[in-house]
Formats: sequence, C-alpha cells, structure tokens
Amino acid sequence: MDETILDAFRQNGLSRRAFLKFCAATASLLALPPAAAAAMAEKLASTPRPTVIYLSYQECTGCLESMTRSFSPTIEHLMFNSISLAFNDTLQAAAGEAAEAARKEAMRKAWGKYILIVDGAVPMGAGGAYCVAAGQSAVDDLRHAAQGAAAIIAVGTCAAFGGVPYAAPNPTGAVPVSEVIRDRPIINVSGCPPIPEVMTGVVVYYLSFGMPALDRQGRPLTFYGNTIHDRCYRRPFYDEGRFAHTFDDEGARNGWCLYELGCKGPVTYNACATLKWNQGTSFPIQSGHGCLGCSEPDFWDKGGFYRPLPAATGHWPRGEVLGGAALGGTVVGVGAAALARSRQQAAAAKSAKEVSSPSPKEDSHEH
Amino acid sequence: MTGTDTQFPLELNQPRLSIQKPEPRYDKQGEMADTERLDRAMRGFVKDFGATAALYMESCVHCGQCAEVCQYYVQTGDPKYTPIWKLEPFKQAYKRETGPFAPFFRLFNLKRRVTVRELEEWQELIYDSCTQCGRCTMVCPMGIDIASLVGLARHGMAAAGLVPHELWATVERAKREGSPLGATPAVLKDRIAWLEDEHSVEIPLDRSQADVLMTISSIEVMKYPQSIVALARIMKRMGASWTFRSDGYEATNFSMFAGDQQGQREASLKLIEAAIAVGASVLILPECGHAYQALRWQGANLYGKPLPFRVLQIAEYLAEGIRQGKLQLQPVQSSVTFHDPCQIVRRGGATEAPREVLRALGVELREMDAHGAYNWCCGGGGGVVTIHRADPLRYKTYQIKMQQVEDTGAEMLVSTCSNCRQTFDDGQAHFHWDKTAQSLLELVADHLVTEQE
Amino acid sequence: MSTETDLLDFARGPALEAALIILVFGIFWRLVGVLALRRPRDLSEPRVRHAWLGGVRTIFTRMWPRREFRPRILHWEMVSYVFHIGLAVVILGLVPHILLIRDITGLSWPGLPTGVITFAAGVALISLLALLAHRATHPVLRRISNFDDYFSWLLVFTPLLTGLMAYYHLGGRYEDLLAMHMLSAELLLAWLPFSKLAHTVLFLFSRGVTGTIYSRRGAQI
Amino acid sequence: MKMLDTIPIRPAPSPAANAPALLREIAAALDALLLSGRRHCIDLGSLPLSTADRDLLREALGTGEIRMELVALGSSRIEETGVPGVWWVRHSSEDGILLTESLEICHVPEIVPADTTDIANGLQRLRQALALRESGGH
Repeated sequence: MDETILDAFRQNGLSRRAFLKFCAATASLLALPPAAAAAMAEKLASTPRPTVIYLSYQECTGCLESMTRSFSPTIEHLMFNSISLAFNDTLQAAAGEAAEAARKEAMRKAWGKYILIVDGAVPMGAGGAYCVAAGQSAVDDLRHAAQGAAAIIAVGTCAAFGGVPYAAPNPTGAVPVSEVIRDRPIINVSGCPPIPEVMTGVVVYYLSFGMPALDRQGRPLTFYGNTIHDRCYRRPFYDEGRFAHTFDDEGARNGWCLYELGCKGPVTYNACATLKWNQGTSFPIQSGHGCLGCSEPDFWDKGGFYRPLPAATGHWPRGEVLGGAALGGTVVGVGAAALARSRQQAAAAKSAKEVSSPSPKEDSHEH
Repeated sequence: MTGTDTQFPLELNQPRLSIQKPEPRYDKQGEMADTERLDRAMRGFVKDFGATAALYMESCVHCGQCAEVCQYYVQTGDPKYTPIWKLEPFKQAYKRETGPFAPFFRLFNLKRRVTVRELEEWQELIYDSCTQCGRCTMVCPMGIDIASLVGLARHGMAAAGLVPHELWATVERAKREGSPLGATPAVLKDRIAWLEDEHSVEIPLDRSQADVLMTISSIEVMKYPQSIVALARIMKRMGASWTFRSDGYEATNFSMFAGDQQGQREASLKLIEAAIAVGASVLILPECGHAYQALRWQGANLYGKPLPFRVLQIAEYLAEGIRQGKLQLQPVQSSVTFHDPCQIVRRGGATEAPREVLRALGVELREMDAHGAYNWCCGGGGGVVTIHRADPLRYKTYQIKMQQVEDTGAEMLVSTCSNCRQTFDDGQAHFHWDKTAQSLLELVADHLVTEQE
Repeated sequence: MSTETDLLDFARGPALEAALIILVFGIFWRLVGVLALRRPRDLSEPRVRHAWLGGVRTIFTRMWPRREFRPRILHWEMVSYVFHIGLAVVILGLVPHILLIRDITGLSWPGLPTGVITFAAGVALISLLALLAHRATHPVLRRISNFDDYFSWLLVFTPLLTGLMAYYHLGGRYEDLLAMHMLSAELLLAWLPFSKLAHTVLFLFSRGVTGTIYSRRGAQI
Repeated sequence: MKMLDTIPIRPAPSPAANAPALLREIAAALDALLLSGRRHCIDLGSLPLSTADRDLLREALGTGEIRMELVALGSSRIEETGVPGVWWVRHSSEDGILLTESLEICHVPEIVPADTTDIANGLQRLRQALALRESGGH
C-alpha cells in the first residue's frame, strides 16, 4: 500500500495527535465546519501521499518566499515535508542535469496523478524564447507537465492572471496558465503574493475533498468569496463618510478609510482582511496603505494604485479633450443654426412672393 | 361677424352649454393642395423663429403644470387643452426644421412631417381655446412663454389659410375697410360729428398738429360710443393738445390674433405714420388689451426702428395726469374690483396705472383672489370672442371669472379693455348675471371734479 | 481576459471618456444651435432698464410656484422637489461621486455618510416611482408624454437602482453591479444633452430669457 | 515603535450578541451527547466573538476539573469547563500563535486518547529500549 500523509507524519516522529491537530487547524483555516476536520483526518490518513511538482516560470519567487519565509513554518513546513514535493527548482538541493533527471523520474512515477503547482506567467512571444530552461521553453514545458497532472494550481497572480509580466505593454507576450492549458482543472490562487495559509489550505482541501468551489476567476470561494472592503475593520469609517485624504493627515492618523487614497478593497477578492499576514499580525490597510488589488486581474493597469476607484482609469488630457468636445459642439451648433437661418430666409422669401393669404372669395368650411 | 351669423345660424333655442363635444368643424381659406397648405404653414411658422422661441421649444419637460392654470383645462378636464399640447404639431415642425438637431432629425426622419389633418385638428386648440392670456407662462417651471409660441403657430396657420372663419372674416374686413366692425373713416367722422352734437363736447379730428394722437377701438365706436365722449371730456379737462386722425385711428389689430403678419404690420404702420404726421409726442391707445400688445411692445419691431413717440395705454395716461395734478376726481362711493386685461397687465406690465387711477377715485378696491399678473382671463381675448363655435367653451371659462368677481363681494366691476368688456357683456347676458363691467375711462369721466361749469 | 473586470475597466475608462465627450459636445451643440439663431433686437421702449437683472431674479423666483397656483400643483411639485433633492444629495454627497468629479474637474468638497446617501437614494427612487405613476395615470401627462419622458425616466432610475444594489451587493458581484451602475450613469450623461434632461442647463436660459422680456415690460414675473 | 504606537487604530465595535446563541447550541449538543452519544464541535475562530462574548462564555461555562497540555506541533491546552462534557480546546503553533480554538462537546476530546498505532509504535520503542538495557546489563 502506498504511503499516506499520516504515515509521513509518523516518519517525522509525530503522533496521530499532531496529525489531528494539523487537521483541526487546517479545517479552521479553510473555514470548514469542525466536523470536516474529522473527515479530513480520515481522508488524509487513508489517501496515498500525492506527488507535487512545483514549476516556476516568469516570476519573482515572491510566492515561494511567502510560503517558506513565514514566521511560523509549522503547517507549510509540514505540508511540503508530508506531501511529496518532488520538484522545485529553488528549494531542492540538486541542480543542473541531476535536478532535471529527478523531475523526470518523479513525473514518470506519478504520471496522471500528480498535482502541478505553477508559479509565474508563461511568455509566448518569440516562440517562447523569453523563458527557457534546460533547452525547453516554458510553454512547452508547461504543456508537457500538464498532460500528466491530475490538477493544476496556479499560484500567484502571474500564473493565475498574467500579473506583472502580463502588464502593458507585455513585451514577452506573457499569458496566464489558463491560456496555455485548457483541458485540465485549474485552481487559481491569486495574490502578489498569495497569503501562505491560503496556498497551503487549497492544497490540503484539494487532497481531502477534491476540487473546491471556484469563483468566476477560478479562485476558491473559501478564500476569495468576499471583498477586502466588506471584511475590512475600517469599513465603518467608509459608511460614516470619514476618509483619509492624504497619508499624513488627521484621517490617516485616526485610521479612517483609505478609499480616497486609491484603496481597491471594494473590488478586490481576497482573505487579507480576515486571515491577515505574518500569523495574523496585520495587512496592508491595517498598516495604513490602501489595497492594491493584487489578487485581481490586471491590477497593474487600472489607472494607478493611488487613483480612487471611481476615478477614470484613462490618463487622457481632460481639459484638452473636453475643451475639444465643447469646441466641436459649438462648431456643429453654429452650423445647425446657420442652416436653419438659411432655411428660414428661403421660407421668408417664398412666403413674401405669395403676398397675403388667399382672397376672400375662396373661403370654405369643412364639417 | 354679422355675415357669419347668417352663414352659421346659431341654434338659440338650445342651451349652448349643453354641447359637450361639438362636431369638429375646420375652417379653410383658399383652394390649394394639402402639400401646398402644409408647406405654407411650415414656412409661415418657421420663418420667424428666433433664439428665444427655439429656447422655449427645447426646454419643455412635460410637467403638465401649464394645464393646471389654463382656464380651458381647468373647466373641461380635457387634456387636449394643455397649453403646451396646443403647440404639439409645431413643436414637431420646429424640431424637424429649425432646432439644433433638425438636420439629424431630417436625415433619419426621426420627427415625422406634420400633416394638414393635424393642423386642421389643431385649429381649435390654437384659436378657439387659447386667448394668449399667458397665465401658463407664470407657472411654467422652465419659464416658457407659451402664449408667444401660440402667436408664432398662428403665423403658420394664417399663412396656410387655416384660420377660424369669423376671425378670418374679421381680419379681412379690417384690411378692406380699415376697421373690423365697419368703423370706416366715413363712419368715424359721422359718429364723431353726431357725438359732438349729442353731448356738446369737442372731439378734434384730423388736426394737422397735436401733442397727443388719440386712437380708438372700433368696439368703442360701434358699441360703447360714450367712451369717446368720456375721452373728450377728460382730454379737455387736462388741457391736452390732441386729435383723432381718420388716417390712423383703429387700435384693434385682429390680424395679430389671426396670425396675419402683413395685416398686423399694416394696421400698426397706419397708427405710427399718423402719429409722426401730427408730430405727436404721445400716442394713446384706448381701452383695448391687444392694441397695447400690438403697438406698445411689437410696434417698433414691425416699424423697424424705435418709435419717435411714447405709446401709452389710456389708463397710464390718466395715471400720469393724476400724478401731475392735471386731473382732480370726485370720490366714488363704492367697492370696486378690477379685472386685469391680460395683454395690458400680465403681458404688458401696466399693472399699477389702473390701480393708481382707482385709488385717485377713492374706491374701496377689492382685489380678486388671483389678480394682477396672476389674473384669470375673461375668456374673450386672442380673438376667441369672435369665434362663434367657441362660445360653449368660452362660457365655461367665463364662469371662473364670474365666480372670482362674486367672491370679492365688490359692488362694481371695472376694467380697462373694451374687448374684455364685450366678453363680460356677452357673458352677463348669457348667464343673466347682475354685474356689468364698467370702463375705467368712463368712470373717471363721470367723476371729474366739476369746475366753473 | 476576464469579462467582469473588463466591464468595470471599460466603464471607468473608454465608456466614461466617451460619455463625457458626448455630454460636453451635445450640450454645446444644443445650446449654441439655439442661441445662434436669430436674435432680433427688441426696439420697443423698455419700461425698466437693466431688465437682465429681472432675468437673473426669475431663475430663482421660478423655483417655487406662486400662491395663486399652489392649490392645484403644489403636491406634485413637492414630490418632484423630493426627487430632485434626493438625487442631488446622492450625486453630490457620495464620496465616490465626489472623487470622480474631482478627478475630472479638480473640484472637491466633503462627502456625506453613506447612511444619508442610501436614505436619499431610497427617497429619490420612491419619488421617481410616484412621478412615473403620476405620468402614467394623469390625463394631461399621458397626453403630452413621449418616448423621451419615459426613457429619460428609466435612465435616471437605473443608476440610482444599480447604485443601491452595488452598495448592498444585491443581485450580483460588486464589480458587476458597479460596472452596470457606471455604465448606466454614463448612458445617462450621453443621453442628457439630446433629451428633456437638458433642462439641467436649459432652465437657466429659458427662465432668464422670459424673466428679461417680462421685466423689460415692467411686468411681474 | 514609539511612532507607530501613536497612531490610534480604532477597530469597529462588534456587537456582543453571539454568546447566548452559542450557549444554547452547547446545551442542545449536550442533550444530543446524552441521548445518542453524538460528539459536537464548535469552531470559535469562525465566529465573530467580541470580548464581551468571550467573557460571557467563560462566566457561563466556568472552570472544570481537568486541564491538559498537549505538546505536539507546538502547545495545545485542553480544559474541561465547569459544565462536564464541554471542553475548551486551544491549539497553538510552535511559536505560540493560536491556530484554532474550539469547544468540543464529548466525553473526551478525540485528540486525547492514545492511538493504537502510536501505542504499538511506543511499545516497539519500549521493547527496543528494554532489549538494549538487557543486552547492556550483561
């Protein structure tokens, strides 16, 4: 029988109690009903340990940093030790051809069953030449790896929506994973980076219960079901109409709503306001800066981080454009009036020729 | 008017007010194809459109408040009498022909052409049921002067030969004979001679020079000749140098009501030229509302330059005389209510002058609940009083006026417009009412302080 | 790549730009097209000098009906006022709206609490419904109303409704509702110059002109 | 830190209205436990609990007879409340960060009894130790 996650726990010298605690903590994290912790424990105790292949393309490694550099590595650490992280360029000790060989071997062994985590966008420009490792372009590499994957988890906004490489003018022709792979289930875990607990939670959920419910952006509703704004502790200030107007005014000091300073919380779906970062220490708004909307598609190209949400996204010259419109309207208006005047003149001239109204003899009545 | 009575005999044995919806009857003048008629209507309407009228046409928000202050809607509850609705075909025509989006509307045919049928149907709304009293102007939240638009619409209707028969006949007679009621120069001379004899007053006629050119309403000549006597007495008392002129005396201007611009201009020019001929510094208009509108406010514009003399309505002249101490009056021991003629007061601005005269007469002035610029029309203005088929409707609106007068409890009803006066007389007879409208002028003449006579 | 945010981006970007251009272009077209028509000088002797002052005064005095007219019109006038005030509070009081106006014009003022705004929006919606019912039932209004009246009503109603729905997350995701709200408001802006809604600008001129004409004659106005 | 401390952050006041409902849920769960032996668990982390809510819960449930500390993946405290069968369970990480907090309604929380495999593993280790001792003793 294949080794299970519980077995992996035991191999690390941990008891079933630790395993149960892990399940309870994860269920709580996933906002699952407490009963689900037991179901999860049962499932994880009997499911063969999955193989995870973690591939990185056009990315900054911030997502991996987020996962590994958190202050409390407990769960994350466990995750990647307990589940079989067969390949990750950054974390593994092996390098060069040895690493490639290890990856091929791992993929071959778990072909059709492994979980593929993709980090980074995929450059399509120049035949994929902008990102090549071991003689293979990212796009070809991804296509191949995806064929043997049971599911794909696109970690980070780059993998999920294109992210920074995708931002205008997108010189490398970067695309999100979902544009390359269309025949495999994809879970988008967006964020720049995503919250570490969210990444872990999604993997555990998938292992325990299969595909989670996704929103229209392919993100698990558990973590991306609410906007930052709706869960923000500063929301009451929004409702009261109390806003910080600059970053150092009275409103900012009083911790009022950052909407006017460009906070994108109202249209950003993420769990920052509830899970927070660094073991629940804080999140951007709590530290006094508006949400950038990093878990949303094209967040770089929405007119500016400090531009208020209702403001126009375009950076067009307002005065010139609207002045031009006014001028154009005036010209057309003058033209219409001139036309009307000339028609009036023609009418007057024609009426003058007819002299006065008809003669008295011709007078009729209709009943 | 008499000719019309024989042509369309009124069934006097039937109570006219019982006719709820008289069979539609459209009057037409001239034989022409529908397209020609329509073309003339549109041209006649459109050619005078200026920025002001266009602004009004653009501004309506269809709030319907104008209906609530219009005597025709208030008394009938029929939405077709909504003032702005009376202009509907013309609004369509404006949008298609003159408005800023007109080229666009024509190109895509978004505003369909008005039809002759519609214009015929609207004849009743443009003429029979609008006295151009302008009450709707006072309520319109956009400040649209609907009465002036009705005037423009009438230009189109007249050009197309779609004027109600009696009004048209009145205008034709005025143009032919110099007066709508047959007060030709010969008749005028005759009358004046007779009145001088009868009342032993001097009534100057055709003097070559005078400070004041006096004009007259033929309604007065034919129906209220005592008005002329009153005038002569007052002018004598004031020691004015004045005269009537047989080449320019008729102050009424039914052409204006009909929408016959040429007739209107000719009638006004007669007066203007006569005043210039005698070197008058003042032209006095008689007790006639629309004469004030026609000459005081439109005269100079038809003449093409400012008038070289002042134009005063007789009440204004009387008020000036009182102010200058030229007129001393005996007190009238009576309570009086004053009916404001729309064209003199609301649309003419001479609100205070008649009241000044009444104060000088020492009357107890009992104002109606809505008076001055907010007064209800007598129902006979705008040429409506000439249109026989409009009688049932006119009597309905007249009831408002009667009620207003009754509510004041005043003993005497005074006005300063002989057109109102004849409407009151007709209404009085119809309803067997006990109130007779008095002329302010005659009231003044009857209460001149007797001097060494 | 994703339609819903694209819609919002479209609403905040090209659609807003287009709506503003059409708004400004259309208003100038209409106003200039009217004001550049013939304006013959009135040659009659004025009774009152500086009659334009009366025109300016009329712009204000015509805000409320005269005593003589009130019994028949005041009730609906008040409903209309409630609507206009509610709408003004919503448009000028909500901070996101102020931020948009600031973004376009550089003008800014303090906002109102959203509780006040939602109340005003609710009141405006209810009064709008009442005005629609009035228009649909009163014989005069039925007679004189046309497509413009009903369509303009719809275009005013929709942004109010979608705005409230967006605020309360009713009937969809916030950014969809926000996009619908912005698009409907932009449609309103683009429609405004060509419809009765232009009274927002025209009322100044038509009241002013009548006020001037009547004041010139010394008439009450 | 001094500067940061001067910035007052005022969290929105949350209503203290959840504790009474929780207590009713606990009572119902105890009923079920007595009747059918069914276990129940309430995840306190998933509920918006104000300080007032917590105080009310603590006061109503009181302190019971058993207090256990579990040391696995960090520390966990398992305390029986004054209401027998109601256990207050707090799991913390190795850094002492609270991972999850729950109320378990059961005879003994599932995490407490030793697991058969773990017992077997322990026994094996014990036997190895004994064998070592015996061999070392000779």
